[in-house]
Amino acid sequence: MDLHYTDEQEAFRQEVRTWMEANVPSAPLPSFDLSREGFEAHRAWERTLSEGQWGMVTWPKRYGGRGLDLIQWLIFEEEYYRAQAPLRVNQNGIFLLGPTLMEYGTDEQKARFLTAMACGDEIWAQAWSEPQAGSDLAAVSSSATRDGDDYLLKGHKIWSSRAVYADWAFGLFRTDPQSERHKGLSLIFFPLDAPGVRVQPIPQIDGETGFAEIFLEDVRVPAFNRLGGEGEGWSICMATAGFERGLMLRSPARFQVAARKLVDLYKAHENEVEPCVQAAVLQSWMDAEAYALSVYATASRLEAGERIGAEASTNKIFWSEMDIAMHRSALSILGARAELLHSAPAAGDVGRWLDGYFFSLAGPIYAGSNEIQRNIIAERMLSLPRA
Amino acid sequence: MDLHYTDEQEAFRQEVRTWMEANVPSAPLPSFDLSREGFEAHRAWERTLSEGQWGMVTWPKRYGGRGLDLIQWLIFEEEYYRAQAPLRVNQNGIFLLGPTLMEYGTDEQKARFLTAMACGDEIWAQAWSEPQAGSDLAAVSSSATRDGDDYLLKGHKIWSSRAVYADWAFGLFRTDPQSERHKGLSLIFFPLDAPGVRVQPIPQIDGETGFAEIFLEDVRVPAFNRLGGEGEGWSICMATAGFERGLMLRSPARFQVAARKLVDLYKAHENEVEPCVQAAVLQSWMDAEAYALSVYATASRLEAGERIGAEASTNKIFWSEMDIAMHRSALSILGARAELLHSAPAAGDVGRWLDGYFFSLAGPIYAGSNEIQRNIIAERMLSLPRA
Amino acid sequence: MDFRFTEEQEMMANVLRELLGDLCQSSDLRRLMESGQARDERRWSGIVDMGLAGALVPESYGGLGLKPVDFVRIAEAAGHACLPEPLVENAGVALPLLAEAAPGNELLAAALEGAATIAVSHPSNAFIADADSAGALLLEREGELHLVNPAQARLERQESVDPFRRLFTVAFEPGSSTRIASAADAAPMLRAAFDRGALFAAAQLIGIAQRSVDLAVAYAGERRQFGKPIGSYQAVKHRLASAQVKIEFAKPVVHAAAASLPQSDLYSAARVSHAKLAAGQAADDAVRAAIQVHGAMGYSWEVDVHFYLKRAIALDSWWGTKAFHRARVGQRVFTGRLGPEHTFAKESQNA
Amino acid sequence: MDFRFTEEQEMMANVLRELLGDLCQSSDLRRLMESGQARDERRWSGIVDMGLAGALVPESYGGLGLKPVDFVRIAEAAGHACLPEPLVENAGVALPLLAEAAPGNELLAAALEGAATIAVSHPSNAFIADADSAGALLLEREGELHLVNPAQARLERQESVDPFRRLFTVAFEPGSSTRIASAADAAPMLRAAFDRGALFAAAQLIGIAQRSVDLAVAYAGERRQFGKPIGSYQAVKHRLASAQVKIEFAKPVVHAAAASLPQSDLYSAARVSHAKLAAGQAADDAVRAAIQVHGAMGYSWEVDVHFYLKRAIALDSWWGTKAFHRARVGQRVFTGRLGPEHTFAKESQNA
Repeated sequence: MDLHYTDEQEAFRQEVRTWMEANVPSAPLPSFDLSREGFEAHRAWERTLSEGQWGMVTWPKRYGGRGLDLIQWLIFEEEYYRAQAPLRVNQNGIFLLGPTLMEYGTDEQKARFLTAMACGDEIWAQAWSEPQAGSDLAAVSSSATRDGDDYLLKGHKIWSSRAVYADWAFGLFRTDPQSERHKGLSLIFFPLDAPGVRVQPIPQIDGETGFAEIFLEDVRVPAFNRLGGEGEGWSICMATAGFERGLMLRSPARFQVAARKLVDLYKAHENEVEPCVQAAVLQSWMDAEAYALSVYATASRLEAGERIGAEASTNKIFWSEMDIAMHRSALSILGARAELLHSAPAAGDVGRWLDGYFFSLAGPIYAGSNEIQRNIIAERMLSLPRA
Repeated sequence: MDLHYTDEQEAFRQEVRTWMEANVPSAPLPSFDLSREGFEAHRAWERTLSEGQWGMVTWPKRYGGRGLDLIQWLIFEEEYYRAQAPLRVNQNGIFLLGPTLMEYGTDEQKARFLTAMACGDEIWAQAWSEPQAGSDLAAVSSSATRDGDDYLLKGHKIWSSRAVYADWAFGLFRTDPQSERHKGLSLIFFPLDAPGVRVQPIPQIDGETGFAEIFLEDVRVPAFNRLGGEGEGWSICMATAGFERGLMLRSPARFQVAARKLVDLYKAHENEVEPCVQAAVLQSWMDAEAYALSVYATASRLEAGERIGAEASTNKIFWSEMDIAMHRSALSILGARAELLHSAPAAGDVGRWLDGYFFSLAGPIYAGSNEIQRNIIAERMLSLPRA
Repeated sequence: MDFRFTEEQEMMANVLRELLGDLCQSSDLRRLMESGQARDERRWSGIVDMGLAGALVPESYGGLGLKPVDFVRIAEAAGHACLPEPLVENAGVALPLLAEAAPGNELLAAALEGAATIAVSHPSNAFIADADSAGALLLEREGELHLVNPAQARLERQESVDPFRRLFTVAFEPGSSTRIASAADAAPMLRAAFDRGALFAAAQLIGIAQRSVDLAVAYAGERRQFGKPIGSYQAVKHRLASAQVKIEFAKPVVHAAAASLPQSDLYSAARVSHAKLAAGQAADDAVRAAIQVHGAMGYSWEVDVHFYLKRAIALDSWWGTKAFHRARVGQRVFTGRLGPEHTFAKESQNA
Repeated sequence: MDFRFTEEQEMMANVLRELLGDLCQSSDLRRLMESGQARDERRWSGIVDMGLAGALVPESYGGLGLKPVDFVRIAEAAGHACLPEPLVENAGVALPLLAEAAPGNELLAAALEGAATIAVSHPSNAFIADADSAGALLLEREGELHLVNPAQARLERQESVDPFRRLFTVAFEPGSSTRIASAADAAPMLRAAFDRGALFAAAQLIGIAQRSVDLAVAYAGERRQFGKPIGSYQAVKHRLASAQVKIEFAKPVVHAAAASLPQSDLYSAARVSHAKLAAGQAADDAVRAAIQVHGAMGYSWEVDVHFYLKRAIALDSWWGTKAFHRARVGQRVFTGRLGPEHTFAKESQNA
């Protein structure tokens, strides 16, 4: 066990820091979920990143990456969050689909999709859920019917993040109409501007529209857009879910920066709040550190050739519950001002804690509800009997 | 809504207080679960109570009671705990079986059992559980085979409180050998010194032996000992469980006195403990008050002719979790001394908090586990679908 | 000793519940929100027609002369319906305060008729609610109580996350023409107003909590996953059962606080604080459980749960933060007498 | 940067686990308890034969010269087995302290051979453990460090709820013949000893937590109610899964604390405190979950869960109460530098 960065790693950190300091926009970009303008501003940032070769540092150079390891990725993320750089509008592409494509795609598919993904030319939405298939993803009923070299896609997807403005989406479709549950599914990509696609934004709790419904009516896509073999969609999708919940969806730096901000907020109001709040603030800091240490341990094992296991589920539970606790602490510090929108004249330093709280409440729901994750831990990690 | 005691109720309180001050033993009695001596000392206390007509104030006078209402019972309990009077060794009899007998027994049964129960001549154990029937009580397999005017009892009961030294026990037996689950069961009494009964104490977590196993081998009892009709055991038992969890098993005064002691402990160590402990102590006091208020509300409804419903389950969850929290707060105040037995020379004011903590941990388990209670609340109170 | 509501008390709350069941449905809320208006006149006049504006004003001044314990279930019903109109603040806090400070003021008569509402500011609240639509403002300044025409005050809107809460900061010129009570006279009135405010906020939080559980139960019975309604899974059942337990043990505290409010001593004040804390905790648990049970739907604008989430956040620090109320409970616990014989005691009995 | 244990580290812990799997079973624990003896000689010599008594003593003084990170999994294994013998206190805290303060003392050699154990008192602990069976006592008095023959000290037994913990208060006459380090010399040694004590207590708590979950999982797979193993019910599954999550996120903290211990600055000390808090919380959750899952059996003497419950209670305030450790984390948080780039930082780098 060696918990020191190598000189090379320290140099890499400096390199990232220098670049970020020079390139991160000084003012926050407008939300990518509220307007085309905000979306395109984030796309421009993705292009800037890509020009600096920072689009996805773990990817091979031929796809716009740097071929770096996971420890370097963590260092990159730390500097990224430290610099308060913009949220990644292409998160679905680079963190979810990208790694899966790398593992299951043909060379032609990789060439076609990865580079455009890395450089921000094509921004991806995910299209997992359907109205009757949420936590129970195997209940998807959208179909892909083979027609020569093409598929015709038909169905109704929901809770598709980024779908309002994105270019492409990937989702599960039933390629075998006789099949049930997780059999007969395939993972297929489709352009969101293809004929037959209709995207309907879903206003969420805070009035923003990060999610959308997608209605597909005989949308024609080439069979080339299928990732992996026909009927292999479920197992590929499970691998993707592993990445999502596992390592890349929520990098520890995000929470460590939030914990630092929480400590600052606490210090500013220390004399107004109940003594108990201090313990909660310290717990948030400890939890963010514990999550970081755990991810470093996982990354070390993965670098040594092991595969990610139930960490995917334990991580999901831990960060989602930590995120809620952190925001609740912040709201309790804000007291009577907690209910104010940050645009209110008297809002003072309420910042984005309330928005963040709402978003944190979705954490135990998306990317596989925490109930499902606890089932997975109980059954796969602890080997308790299935129901 | 009138939250004032009447003059009559105030006078009654004074009467109880005066009697308790004159009669409660000045030194605590030895545990009734650890020795015959302690058990008999508690029996003597029951007789003293009974001589003062305080055995069970809600019972009719002809059975040794005073025919008082539930509000008066609550007042009695408040004064009883205020006086730190001994635990009731006959709790199984007076609080569980007694009310059930009153409702389902024949006049002859009432005459035979209630008076002896009220005066402490016959102390009762319960014999609900079996090794394969804990939370799943309908799985009992002990049998009662009719033989003329008698039953022959056979089987194995477990977790019978008081059974080591008690005189009588009541339990569920399968009177119809073909029956399954909750059908074909009858509630039958048997003397613990009858031929064929073997009682085996179960050492518990704190080394005490409040529970026992009971092995029954062709134990002959008259059919007179069956409460209610043959096969009606389950519904009668459910009524008993309602009383147990509902109102009488844990009277609020017990927790209000514990909360007061916790506040005293906190005050004595205020300067040594973390500030957060204060909030926990206040929460314990509030919870004990909330429980008392809730029981007064229930008692008022019952006096007005309503029947106890799901309060039985909500009460069980609330007091059992409050009891754990209260003891955890006490242990956190005691700090490094929390692990000491009260006999240790350096124990100081550790008192019985650790014993109480262990006992509190059994709270979510006995009298129907809290998991079962939550199922009941969800299904019967909220009408959520059964599994 | 009888810890039950009277038939009249239950009936009045039932009538209001029925009215709101008709006129305060999800679509009504959404229509009002989109209109940007402060209140739905049809709904509000229904409420006024019940005489509720003057519920707590003495009969001698033209009110119904009810007590807090008569109004507490009405406030619960307002919470349950997520009522946008200022029934609770106006009738529960402001009007009895005005009646006490200036019983002969003509505004009181107008307010009793529903022709105007009164908005009230209090040192414990950072903002004043519904000031823009009020006929008059009851404002505290250096302990004195002033009655101010909104046109003579400068109101600045402070947007709350709750789309139906209209919060403002207010600036005005206090003077002898606005003053209706000296600091000495106003102090006990403001104390009583605060306890009414906190109590009825607690009652609303009970309503919010129960509605959240109700919504979640309804959804959990319909929504199917893995071939079964999600309400048949223990994880869902137990979370909602736990939320209901919290509600069941907050309710009697709120009701006891209402009954003992006229006692106006430390013991009754601590009971109000206990009620606010317990109801706030119950509401917080319930709304979060409801969001989780609704899954992604709970995070959507389409489902009503977020209205309750936001109202619960808003009321959490309204009429006293948790820190304030916990401190008041602490004062009662550390200076008062404890134990089962003091559950319903007055402070003076124990002095 | 490589956050993994080496093969040697894993191997040594595995050897100990296997030894304890043979010699520290439930029946062994119960036999020892009934005998009233301090230790099982066969088990203890097996541990000594592994060279573990001198694990943390420098090779130049006859020890194995291991680092805390090499010993941390050994302490976990001791917790997992509920080991009665003082492996962790003796090898993890006392011997390295003695070697530092008095490397030439003949007792050190005897202790390395397993012929004697050393018991250690520290201002942070109210009691001294295993003093009656120790060959010598390392005692702090007014900052100085003394080495005392147990025969020359007055020991008073303080019975712990943990049947395998032998606690004492100790009185002795300090003098030049007993003193082995001045207050100035002893201070850094005692600081380091405290952090080792707290770290290895945390490691034991991890072992206790995991064993509690293991016992509950095994029982839940066998015990049937309502026709199904209770482990198939979500209520049981989710409670155990939650306990396991706590363990998974306490472990890396304990391991990082072990790796950074030699740094001996505020940052590494705060990591030790974090480790103790997180492992204590994990153990508390796990033992309570295990008791609940075992139902009434969990409350019986027959099932082993109560051993773990009691050990967890005992270690909770051993080598620092939660209040102490939380305060130390607070010191680091409120005076140190925060943020993702400081996860593995030294205090000096940030000065």
